[in-house]
Amino acid sequence: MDQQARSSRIGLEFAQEMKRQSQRERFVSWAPLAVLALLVLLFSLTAEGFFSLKNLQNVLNQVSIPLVMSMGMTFVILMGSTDLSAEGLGGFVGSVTALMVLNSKTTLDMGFLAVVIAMVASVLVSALSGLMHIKGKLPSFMVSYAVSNIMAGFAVLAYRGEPALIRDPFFTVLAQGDFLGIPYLTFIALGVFGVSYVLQTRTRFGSYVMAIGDNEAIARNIGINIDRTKLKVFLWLGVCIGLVGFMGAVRIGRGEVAIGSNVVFPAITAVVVGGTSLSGGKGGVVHSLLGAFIVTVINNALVLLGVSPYVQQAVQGIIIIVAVALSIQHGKSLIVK
Amino acid sequence: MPKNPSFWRRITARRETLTRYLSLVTTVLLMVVFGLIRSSFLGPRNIVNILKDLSPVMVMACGEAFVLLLGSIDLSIGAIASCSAVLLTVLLPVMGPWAYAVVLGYGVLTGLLNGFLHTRLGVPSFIATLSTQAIWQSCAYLISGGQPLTMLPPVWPYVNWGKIIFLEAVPLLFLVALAVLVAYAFINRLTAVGRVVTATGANERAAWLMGCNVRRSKMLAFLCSGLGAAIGGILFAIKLKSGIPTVGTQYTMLAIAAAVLGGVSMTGGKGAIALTLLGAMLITVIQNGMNVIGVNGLWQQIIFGSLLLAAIYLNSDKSHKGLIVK
Amino acid sequence: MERKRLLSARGITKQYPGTLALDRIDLDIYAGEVLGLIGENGAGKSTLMKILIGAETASGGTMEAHGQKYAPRNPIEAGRMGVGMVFQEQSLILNLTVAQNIFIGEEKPFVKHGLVDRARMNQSARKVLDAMEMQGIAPGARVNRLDFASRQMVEIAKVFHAVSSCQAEGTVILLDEPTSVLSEAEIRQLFRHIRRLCEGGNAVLFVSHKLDEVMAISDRICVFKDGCKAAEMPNDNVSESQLYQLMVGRTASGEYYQVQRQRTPDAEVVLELKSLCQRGFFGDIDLALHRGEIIGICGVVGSGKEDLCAVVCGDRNPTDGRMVVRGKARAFRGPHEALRSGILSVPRERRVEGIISEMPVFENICLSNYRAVRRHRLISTRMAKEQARRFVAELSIKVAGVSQLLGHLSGGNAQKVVFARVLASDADILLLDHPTRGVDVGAKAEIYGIIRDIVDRGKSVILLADTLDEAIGLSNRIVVMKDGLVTRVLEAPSGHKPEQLDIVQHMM
Amino acid sequence: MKRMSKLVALVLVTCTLLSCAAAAAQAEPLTVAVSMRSTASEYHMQYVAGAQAFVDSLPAGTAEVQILACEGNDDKQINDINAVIAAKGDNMILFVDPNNAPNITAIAEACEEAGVYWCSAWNTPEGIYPTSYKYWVSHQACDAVKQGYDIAVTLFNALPTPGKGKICVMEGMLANSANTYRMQGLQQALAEYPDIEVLDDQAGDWATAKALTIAENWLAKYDQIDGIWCACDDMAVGVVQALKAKGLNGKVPVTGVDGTSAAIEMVGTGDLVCTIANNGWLQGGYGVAYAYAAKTGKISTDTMDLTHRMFYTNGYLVTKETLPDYVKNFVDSTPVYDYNNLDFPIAKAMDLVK
Repeated sequence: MDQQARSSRIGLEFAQEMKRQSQRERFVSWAPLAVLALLVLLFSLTAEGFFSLKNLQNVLNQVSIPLVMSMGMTFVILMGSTDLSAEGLGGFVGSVTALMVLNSKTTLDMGFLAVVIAMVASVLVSALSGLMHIKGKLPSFMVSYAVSNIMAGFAVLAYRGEPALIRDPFFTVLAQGDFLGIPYLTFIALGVFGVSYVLQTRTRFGSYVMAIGDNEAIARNIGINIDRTKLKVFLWLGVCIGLVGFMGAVRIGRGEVAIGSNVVFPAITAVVVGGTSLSGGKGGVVHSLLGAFIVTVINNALVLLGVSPYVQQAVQGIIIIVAVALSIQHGKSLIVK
Repeated sequence: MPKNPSFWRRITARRETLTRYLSLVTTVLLMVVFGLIRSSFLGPRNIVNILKDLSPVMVMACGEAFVLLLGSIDLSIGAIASCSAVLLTVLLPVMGPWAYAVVLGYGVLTGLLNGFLHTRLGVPSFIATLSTQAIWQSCAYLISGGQPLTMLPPVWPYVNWGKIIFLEAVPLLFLVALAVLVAYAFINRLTAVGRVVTATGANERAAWLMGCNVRRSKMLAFLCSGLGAAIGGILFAIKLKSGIPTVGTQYTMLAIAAAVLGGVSMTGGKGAIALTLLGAMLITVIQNGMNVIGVNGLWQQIIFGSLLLAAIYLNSDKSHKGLIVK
Repeated sequence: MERKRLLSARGITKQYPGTLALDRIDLDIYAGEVLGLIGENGAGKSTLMKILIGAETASGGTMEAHGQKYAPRNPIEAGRMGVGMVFQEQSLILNLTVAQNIFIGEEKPFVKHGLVDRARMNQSARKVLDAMEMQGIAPGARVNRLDFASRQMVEIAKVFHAVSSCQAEGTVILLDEPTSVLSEAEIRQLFRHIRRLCEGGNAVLFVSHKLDEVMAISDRICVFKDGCKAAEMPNDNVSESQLYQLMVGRTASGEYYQVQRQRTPDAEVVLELKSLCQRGFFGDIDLALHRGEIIGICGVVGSGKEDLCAVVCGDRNPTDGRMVVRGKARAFRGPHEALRSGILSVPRERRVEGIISEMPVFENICLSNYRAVRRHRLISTRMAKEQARRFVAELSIKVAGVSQLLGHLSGGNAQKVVFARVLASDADILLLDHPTRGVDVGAKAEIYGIIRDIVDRGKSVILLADTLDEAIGLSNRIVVMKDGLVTRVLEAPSGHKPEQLDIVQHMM
Repeated sequence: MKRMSKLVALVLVTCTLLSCAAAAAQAEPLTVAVSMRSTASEYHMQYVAGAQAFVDSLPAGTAEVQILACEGNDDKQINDINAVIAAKGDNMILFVDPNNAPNITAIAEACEEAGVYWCSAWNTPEGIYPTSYKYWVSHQACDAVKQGYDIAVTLFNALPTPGKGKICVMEGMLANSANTYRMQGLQQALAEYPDIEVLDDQAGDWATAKALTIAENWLAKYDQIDGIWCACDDMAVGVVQALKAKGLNGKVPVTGVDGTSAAIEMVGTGDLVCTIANNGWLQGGYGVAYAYAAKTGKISTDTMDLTHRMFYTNGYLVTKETLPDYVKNFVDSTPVYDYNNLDFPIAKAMDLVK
């Protein structure tokens, strides 16, 4: 019957449409890799010295801090929040770590214990700002901005204008030594990535974060303790910020508040460029790894290309807009904030 | 427990009004405290200071408030303000007063660009404006040749209006900023596109299906934000008599904070542009007051952050239990 | 053989303000059976499901599960008693794997040293899936990589697992319209799973609009009508037409729908759809809407009527065909352009799509048309409030004041505010998508009056009615859709209303 | 009501907090305000130490120092100064290192209006000079152009082949006056040394971490870098750190400016070829001393000569050779000056650009 034929045609089309949609989703989730590959290709052709072992080591070195930061940020963004506290908190951790290890300013020499203390402080502060966001129902963006200010203040107060130089040979080696040409710090960063990957894929916590970001209401129905999961996210963020502060301090060999500046927005950019949606529930740490590399490669190549420092930012901005615009879904009634 | 629903409705309604004016209460209380510690805080000279300091951040904040009402965010306003300040400084000697028009035009353009990237290309506003921020910052460097520019005496006549003070307490700069605030509040309250901005923030799907022109309203919001930032930049330039390519950088976050303290919800759909005045006032009063009473410079950032946190806490809307806050 | 009773309900009643949604329902579900539940929209099926799963509480009656008192307060408690439900909207976390989804919230057994043993979890998931003959689905696959049918299967597996792990002695699974996104082959597969499930001593409550499916799978069939159980019978020798007879609900008097006010449409065609088509949703729709006419579109969920509505109001784009509005071909970039051509919809999901709860009543009313309340091109709050007061009086909306937030109003009053907005909009082609959903009886009658008023003003209406009865009572013409196609067009003049049976046959 | 009580509690806490912080301000000694970029900067804190040293030289209780840090925000610098003026009226003096030269205009106007005697350091826009104002007592600077030139020449001579080689240039923050002038000095030196080739020129924004990243990129890109001209010590720390990772520290000469403790130390180890200590103690101390002298009527802006109103102070070029002397005078002991001798800090008069 004609009617029957037509209606089964529509059924078929429906199936095709659904298939196409999931194909599109699959394509979009690979887009960051394509973007990275494209950038590497482009820069290899244009930037002298970009495609070399030396520069590969260099990129691996430079990616370490953005990578660690974006690992912490990924979980926050997966839940649909944003956190800016690393700006001040990272500086604080770096500053006090430098003051507590063997250094030029104080008589303390606590070695590794200093790192632990600073990390604990970082986790506590992050948990506190997380609690204010979760329990107090305050927007994380604003809370973390205020916390960032406070911690930057404490950082400056700690060393009163004269940053401490790190003298501990262990940390000096940590900052400058390498294994197979890859700096130790990069291994730490990759370790953090590994832990994040395990957290995301191998623990309940990871599944719950995804569930909350996907749909908080469903998550609540399943019986997930939302507040506790969110708090854990901030604890992990605190660990990452602590590491960023510590790594920043040993990299530059001293503890100053500026360690925290310019780590937050690049990390958020990395996470988003990697394909994690700012409204939560989509993406993950592997995406952020790609994102961190994209951001670092752009930075690195622009310097190698000798692009005037005046326009570097602009070029970077344009590349990022294009990359993001390519890798998101479009639709007439799609809601994007 | 009274079961009467209208009773609860009344309570909620009252709480809403209370929340709405809480930043006013906080500001007034803070002013009293500062005034008690040092009476010159409330002297006409310092009132002029506060009003003058308040002006640029208020203009930027009320533009930002438009975007926040949508539930989006505009991170480019600081760079736009910087670029406008530079542009004005460069153009005043060449074009005279027409420079103002060019800078305002530039502000509109920046807003439209943000709106285009967000609504047409579908880039989330956070990333879109973070990127345009980088672009405009670069432009500011390029235009100024990388140097802070000073307005030289020949162009002072064009900018000296910034020094006019009425009744010994009300600077003209503030009146200009207030005019912008009032205009923005009017656009939001009294025009269709403006109302749709709020409606879109509250429930975009519904606004879309109601036949509201959602895209146009989003464009308007970003346009207002860009224009506000440009006016903010003009005010900076006039206040400082210079065009410094980094002058606005730190005001992005302060403007967002001011808008939020004025009661605009970051998830959109709630808040009044006019109350941004209170938010900006609160921030300025904290910063100014700490210097007036002589808080140690090393402690200022800490105290500023703490007071900001407290203010956000007080101003937050906790009326909904199941509220999802991002 | 004495069959084991897994779940029984006695005298379940649900009273909503103004409506009796369920009236003393008795229901027994036995181990090993599929109980089919059919009934029109609004017959009370979903309300009963919600009560069984604990999403809502009954106003009266008692329930027992496995011989114990059963009064779940939420789906989690229901799960512990061996009752699970697959909701119509999928509740899988797309970014997680099949295994993670199946065991979400229940990972404890797999956790070793704080880590989830994925291999073991996948194995267990494999077992769960195998038990349901879902060999084609890999437990390690990310859900967003699966097609919709597989997702539906996973959802069923997840619910089954969750419930059976708590209550090994037979579980009850509620399936609410599980086939709406599935293809025919997938439906057959689903049915095999259901059968296997039941052979293991479980029971399935199967709710669907598609009569043939219910008849194909069920052991017993329960017919609901107007909140009552109209019949309950074993599924042997039942004919479709018999069921239609039973389903067809109370025919309300013509007065209820104010049939006497039904007017003859004018000759002028205001909206014409010419072989309109949206790939995968509907095709070849030809329709002419006249001035002053009400066209009711009938069809089950998934028949394409909602999608047609979305295309006409500009929410979505057609892939083919033309829309001609008052003689001019139009394509809309969005509802705002449709509105400019005079087309406006009253959406189905009122809270999410129809109102802005955080805005006061008067603002909601003027949102679709600010021109009416502008003076010197600026909105006058005074005029807006006046307009609102006018509508509040005219439509007898119960509000504390026009400045009250719309979110605080009851369903019926909120819907009336939506109608006030539509009336204020000056649109003359209205798409009413379930305009009386979630509205009590009194308000319903008033809304019917409003719809008649609208038509009297020379406007035209396309109606997706809540019940068949409503469609028949209100419409001048009835278009029946099935699987994306128009299967029948019936005239429904005030004197000669068509029989519900006629329509149902073409729907299912 | 719960909210209100919370509010009240909060305000009370705030009150105590603020009044504690401001307790010292209750008596009314002369306020010696020092306005600079950041409390996080070692060099800027030297101003404060210098000003404190001056205050200590006065009878106890006469004056107290108030720090105004603008954290790189130009508008805030003006706002802060205005706030203090509003609070203290003319019972204050001011020493300003403007975040950017143009800020001077607004500060000058505010002080002139309020009758506050003040001095400035480093930056002033062309054509805006103390001589046109009554209350702007003096302007001093280390000659930033000369600094840029001096470190450049030292660097060029320290290259493996003196006067010949390929260098990289690490600028400070773009659009910042100090950076612009130091770059001018570098250009002058480059003009005199035609065999020096500039491989690359990047902006490190005065920040250690950013300089580190840029230097790493350079080291990856270029096989041979003979030296790195670096516009400040903080960035030099980053550059040296990058060199260390490649084992090149001490082999590739690096310069710095400011004389931070880190830089002094690195000059000692040979990682840094030179830095210029600006001597913030001298600048801050005498900046305040000039304003105080004018305020107390010891000097008058009507009668002061041009040399006293605009002058260069001596920076201290710290190289391996001069290091022991510098350590003796500035590190092992905080320099104390005779603030009555206002001629002491003047190295030479500034040339006015007409």
